[in-house]
Amino acid sequence: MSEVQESHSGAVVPRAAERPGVPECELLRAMLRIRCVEETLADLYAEQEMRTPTHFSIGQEAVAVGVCAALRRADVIYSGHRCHAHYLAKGGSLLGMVGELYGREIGTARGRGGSVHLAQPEVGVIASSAILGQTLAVAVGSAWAFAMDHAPRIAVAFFGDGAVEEGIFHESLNFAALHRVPVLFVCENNLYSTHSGLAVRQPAGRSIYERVGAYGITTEHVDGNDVLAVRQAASRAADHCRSGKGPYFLECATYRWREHVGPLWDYDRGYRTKEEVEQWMARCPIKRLTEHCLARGLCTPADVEAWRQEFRREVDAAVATARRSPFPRPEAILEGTY
Amino acid sequence: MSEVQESHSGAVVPRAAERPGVPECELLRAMLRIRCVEETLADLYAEQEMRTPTHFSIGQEAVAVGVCAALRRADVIYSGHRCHAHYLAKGGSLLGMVGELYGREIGTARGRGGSVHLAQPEVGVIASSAILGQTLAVAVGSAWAFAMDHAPRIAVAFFGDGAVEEGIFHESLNFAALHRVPVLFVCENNLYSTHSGLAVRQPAGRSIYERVGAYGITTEHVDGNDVLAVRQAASRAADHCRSGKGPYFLECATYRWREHVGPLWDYDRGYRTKEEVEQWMARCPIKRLTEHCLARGLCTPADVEAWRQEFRREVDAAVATARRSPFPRPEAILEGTY
Amino acid sequence: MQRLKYWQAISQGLVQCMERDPAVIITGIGVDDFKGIFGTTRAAFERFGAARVIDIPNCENAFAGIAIGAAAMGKRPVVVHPRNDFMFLAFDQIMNLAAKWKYMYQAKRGVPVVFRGIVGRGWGQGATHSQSLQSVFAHFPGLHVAVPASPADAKGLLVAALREDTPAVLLENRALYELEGDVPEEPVPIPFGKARIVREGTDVTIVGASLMAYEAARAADLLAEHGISAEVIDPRSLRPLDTGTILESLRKTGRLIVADTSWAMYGFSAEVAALAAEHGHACLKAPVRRVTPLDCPAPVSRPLEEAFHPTPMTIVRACLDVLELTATTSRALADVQARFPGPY
Amino acid sequence: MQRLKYWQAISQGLVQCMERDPAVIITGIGVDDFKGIFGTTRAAFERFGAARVIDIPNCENAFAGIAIGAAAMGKRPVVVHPRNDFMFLAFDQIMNLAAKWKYMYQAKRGVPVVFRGIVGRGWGQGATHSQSLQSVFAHFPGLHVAVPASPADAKGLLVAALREDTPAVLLENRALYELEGDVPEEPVPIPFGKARIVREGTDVTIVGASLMAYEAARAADLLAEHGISAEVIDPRSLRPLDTGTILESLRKTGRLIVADTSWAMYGFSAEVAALAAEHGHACLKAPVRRVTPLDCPAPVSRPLEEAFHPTPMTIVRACLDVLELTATTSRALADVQARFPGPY
Ligand SMILES: Cc1ncc(C[n+]2csc(CCOP(=O)(O)OP(=O)(O)O)c2C)c(N)n1
Ligand SMILES: Cc1ncc(C[n+]2csc(CCOP(=O)(O)OP(=O)(O)O)c2C)c(N)n1
Ligand SMILES: [Mg+2]
Ligand SMILES: [Mg+2]
Repeated sequence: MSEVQESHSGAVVPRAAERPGVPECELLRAMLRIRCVEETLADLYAEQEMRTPTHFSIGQEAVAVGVCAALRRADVIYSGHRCHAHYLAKGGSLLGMVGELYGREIGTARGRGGSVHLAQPEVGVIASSAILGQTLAVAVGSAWAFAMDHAPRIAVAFFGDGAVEEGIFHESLNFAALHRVPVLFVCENNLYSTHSGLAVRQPAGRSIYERVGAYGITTEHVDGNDVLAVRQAASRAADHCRSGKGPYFLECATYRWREHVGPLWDYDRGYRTKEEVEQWMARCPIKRLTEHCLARGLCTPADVEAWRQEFRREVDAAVATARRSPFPRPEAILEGTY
Repeated sequence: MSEVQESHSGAVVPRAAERPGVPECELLRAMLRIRCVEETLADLYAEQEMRTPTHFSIGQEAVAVGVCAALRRADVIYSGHRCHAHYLAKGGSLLGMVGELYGREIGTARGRGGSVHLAQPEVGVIASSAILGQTLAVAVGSAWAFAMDHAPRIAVAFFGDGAVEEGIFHESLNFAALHRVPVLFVCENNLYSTHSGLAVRQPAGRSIYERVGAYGITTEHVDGNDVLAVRQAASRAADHCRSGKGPYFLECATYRWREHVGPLWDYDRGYRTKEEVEQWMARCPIKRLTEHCLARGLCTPADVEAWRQEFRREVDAAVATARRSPFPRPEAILEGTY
Repeated sequence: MQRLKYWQAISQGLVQCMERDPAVIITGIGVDDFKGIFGTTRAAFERFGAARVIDIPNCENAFAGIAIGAAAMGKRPVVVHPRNDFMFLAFDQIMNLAAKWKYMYQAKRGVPVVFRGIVGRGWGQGATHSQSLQSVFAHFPGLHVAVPASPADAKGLLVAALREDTPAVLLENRALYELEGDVPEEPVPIPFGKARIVREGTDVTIVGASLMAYEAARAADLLAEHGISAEVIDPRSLRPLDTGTILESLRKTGRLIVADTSWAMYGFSAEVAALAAEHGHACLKAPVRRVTPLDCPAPVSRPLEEAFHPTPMTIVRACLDVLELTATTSRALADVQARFPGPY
Repeated sequence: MQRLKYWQAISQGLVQCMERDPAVIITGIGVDDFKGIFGTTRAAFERFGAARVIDIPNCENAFAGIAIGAAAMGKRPVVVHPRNDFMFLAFDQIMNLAAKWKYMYQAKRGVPVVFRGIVGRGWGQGATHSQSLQSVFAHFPGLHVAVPASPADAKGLLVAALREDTPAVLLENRALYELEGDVPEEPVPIPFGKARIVREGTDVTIVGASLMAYEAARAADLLAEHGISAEVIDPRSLRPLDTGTILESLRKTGRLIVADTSWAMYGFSAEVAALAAEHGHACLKAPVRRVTPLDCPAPVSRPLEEAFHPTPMTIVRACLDVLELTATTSRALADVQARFPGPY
């Protein structure tokens, strides 16, 4: 779809998520917006009003934005516990998300789901879930349905390097490859599962995408902090899936800046070094694209600053609205069970 | 161990299963014995006195015998629903097995477990189970325990091409490769899972062992109807595992002659052709080794016939003993729950 | 009304639902083979072919998720497990996602996957192939869970499940498969949460789930020969549970026996007994009795297997007990398994 | 006697068991990290290092099997699940293999794996991170299932589990972790199947499992202020269940409230109520009442979460109800979660 998408709050959602082939600035705006949203929420988190365990994507925005920029509105995405960026990049309502974190009726799941269960089917965010690997299979199932109906739609599963170890990963790959369903697997390899590095979780000397290739699935490895590369790869992938060639697997190298769950920094907790975090921060996907755009004169520093302020206003407004809006009524607690 | 192993029934168990490097005739005797046991039981099955769903290994004996010939008594094996051959090849008591199928107290699980739950820890048959893939992980766990204790023992998991699709297969491979545990995975690829061919279950153009290789596990593909080749490969594998080089994966091409569960032939039921069955019967592992031994003068046709009769007497005796022996007492039904 | 066997009723229900709703697909290990899940999927496969009756790899967990994902896009998958025991592997998707989907996302629509699981009663299926898992499924809000005990219910509950938006678990007992009964020709839904009064009576209420509804009716016949009038109630669905019908009967008879194929502890029989303790306390004239499998894994050996499963005679004895009667029954009943065709 | 917090008692129990039995190993996702499973595995890791406190990949199902296989070779693995909800993925291995192992193989020895699962009560953990699965585990013969509610029990039951040959599931409630209590210095096992009388009383029996044992004691305090004498029983283990202690109390008080953190339907509260209906019928003076979470998935939003979980006040109201009293309580109790340290 090509129109500008109104979110619940009435704010303008960057068009990057909606139009393949948008200019770089749109990608930059989309990443900036997600960063701004998450940093704001992370700051507010200490107030203990968002009572829902929250996994920030700060540092990993390029994957969500790059992939979703290659999708159509009718395509669907699934995510896991770290779902904010995916939800926003696909066009999920900001107020719906903020409201959800604040546990309000205005939340996208009316406050019942919390941070890890973001969904907004109207824009193709079908489900996120906090059980590792769970939605991998669900994405395959949706893609299978598209294939049965010969619909020109694809399903995307976002997941981490940790989910790869779950049995359901293998079962899902096997089924997707067997039935050649139009599913795009997007693995955000941020090197850690909670506080465990890859070395204590997966055999040495074998990359994830290589193992997946052995199923006969087309795979690609991409710098997950280079949004242009991600978008390009995702476009290839989407074309591949849409043209009936079966599943596609995209491994994106990226890095989580903050603690696994919660808003804090944790480089002093022993499982990774400050140097490592700083190295990856130097490779910030936003910084990188900003420099790219500035160097090419696609925008000015003032533009970027203005966008930042725009998004800051947007998120502040969403937070204010969420805080003002009512909690669910306890009497309605059973609603939606059946 | 080098002594001859007495079974419950007092019959001499072929030594093939116990000594690496035994002469071909011992391998032949071991296969003949298993064939003879299963064919006898299959004939008797129609009497409806063995009230336990039974999966015969007829046609697949070379894998069990070849692998177990490469093991030591202290090594342990795990199997699935099609476990008779593995159990016998590792030295499991014949009477214990026959008694189990007849549901008698003398059975190896005192009649509680049935055909799919054969076990005899004294000889290293730790467990068989009818849930696909279940014992794969258990074998990895036993091997892991050996590694922790620096014990020169290995664990073997026997399973079919169907179990490979289960998530636990992937999880088990990942763990085994990661911790380099001394486990030998033996996949008996008989082309079918129940009545479904590989083509409707796994991606085309990818063999199982190739996919496993992608985990960094040493793999080998072998003609599973050539017991000498199997034994050789298994010896290599056992050496590999025992010397701390980590897991080994052996895929054995073989074929099930009878129906999936039960004693009958089923080439007329539409899922495979009579020609296919006959082609594989022509590649009978016993016929093959018999010809090999006869051609080399390692034994005479009279020897083979005498062995057949010896085993026939042995199994007849076991059946007779089992039938004479008491059923479990209903009052003892709770025994062993805790 | 036509007469159909239990498996034929399921088969017919599937075909009719597929005719009326192109979104219905049948999936599972071996659904398309010559055995066709004990005959239940054979007609559908012959009629609709491989595009809608689909064999799958051995991947219980992922496939439950795949069915959920297809349902989220408008399909109505029936997922068949030839043994309900294999569903342990799919519990995460069934309990942690399907059951919670509508609530957790406050979705407009649930994910209408119908999970059929068969309880492998018969022929020493043993510990991992003959459990009855209804009590476990029914513990979780968000699911519909039914245990059809008659051909009509097997069809009617399936039809209902395939029209509603709630994920449903239907557990069928293999020992019922050859049972014959009247079945409506049309696909008439039988609503979840409505018990069936199998037989009216005044002296004692027997609530029997799954196969035990059938066995309870046989027990009631026997009791009738001794002048005892037992009311037999088949809950049909465990979630929702028709507590009204059970309590009404209890008010009439004042005595309660609960018979189930799943274990007593933390099981269906506990729930119904609890119902009596909570809401039937005033009218209970005698202690409640539970009739269930013994508290051990299912053994294989025939005499143990016979001792393990409850029978009409166990139900009869429990009834006599709460009626404080000692009548020795005149005849023994043939075991339900006597009908079971060997070798497998 | 030392005073320890619940998590400290577990930590100490683990270290002491590891000291005495070299076969004990601690395994699970993140057991060796700086958080050390809310502190419970940290001391063990510092003491015994990576050889015996072992981080694992994300593979719940296989790892349960791996632990079983190690146990079959003489190890005593403790498998920790930071949320018991992740254990759905391991149900097949736990229920279909570990629980049945000794019976199905008539093995000399069971497979002594100890599965620790933590119930994530607190801070909107939501539908898939705060369920209490005790009733499901306890349905299956062959397991030991306990829900320690005090620091002493958390240690003692763990010690018992690590000495017996039965696979055990220990479910710990996160909301109890900061609770302090007297704990024996030595690793003294507390046998499975022996309830704890938390407080003696004469008017009403409250059986409370897990966190609800603690909440029931708080409720009893409040009731005492109104001259009502409640006896509080903590079953400690659900399998085996100490029916004797419960029934004895019931004979004394004639009134029963069952409070649990798992759902009512087909749950622990059903089992205890059933017990009353079966064996306590003669002495029951009032209907039994169950106090449990509401029959929906756990919601996140605070007011809903507060409405979802039972509290001391819900227990108090249930007691007043069966005592046919309407006393309005003078003070409200602070929610157990008030102690919970945010942000997570
Ligand atoms: C089945 C299951 N096991 C364990 C967990 C606990 N857990 C939550 S997130 C996480 C780490 C996941 O790592 P990865 O998939 O790489 O995602 P990342 O957090 O790095 O984005 C773990 C172990 C879980 N939620 N579900
Ligand atoms: C988890 C699980 N799913 C399904 C089944 C049903 N089942 C029993 S054996 C079998 C086929 C297994 O095929 P394979 O592993 O190749 O072994 P084979 O029978 O060919 O020896 C199936 C699907 C099962 N026992 N367990
Ligand atoms: Mg990661
Ligand atoms: Mg096979």
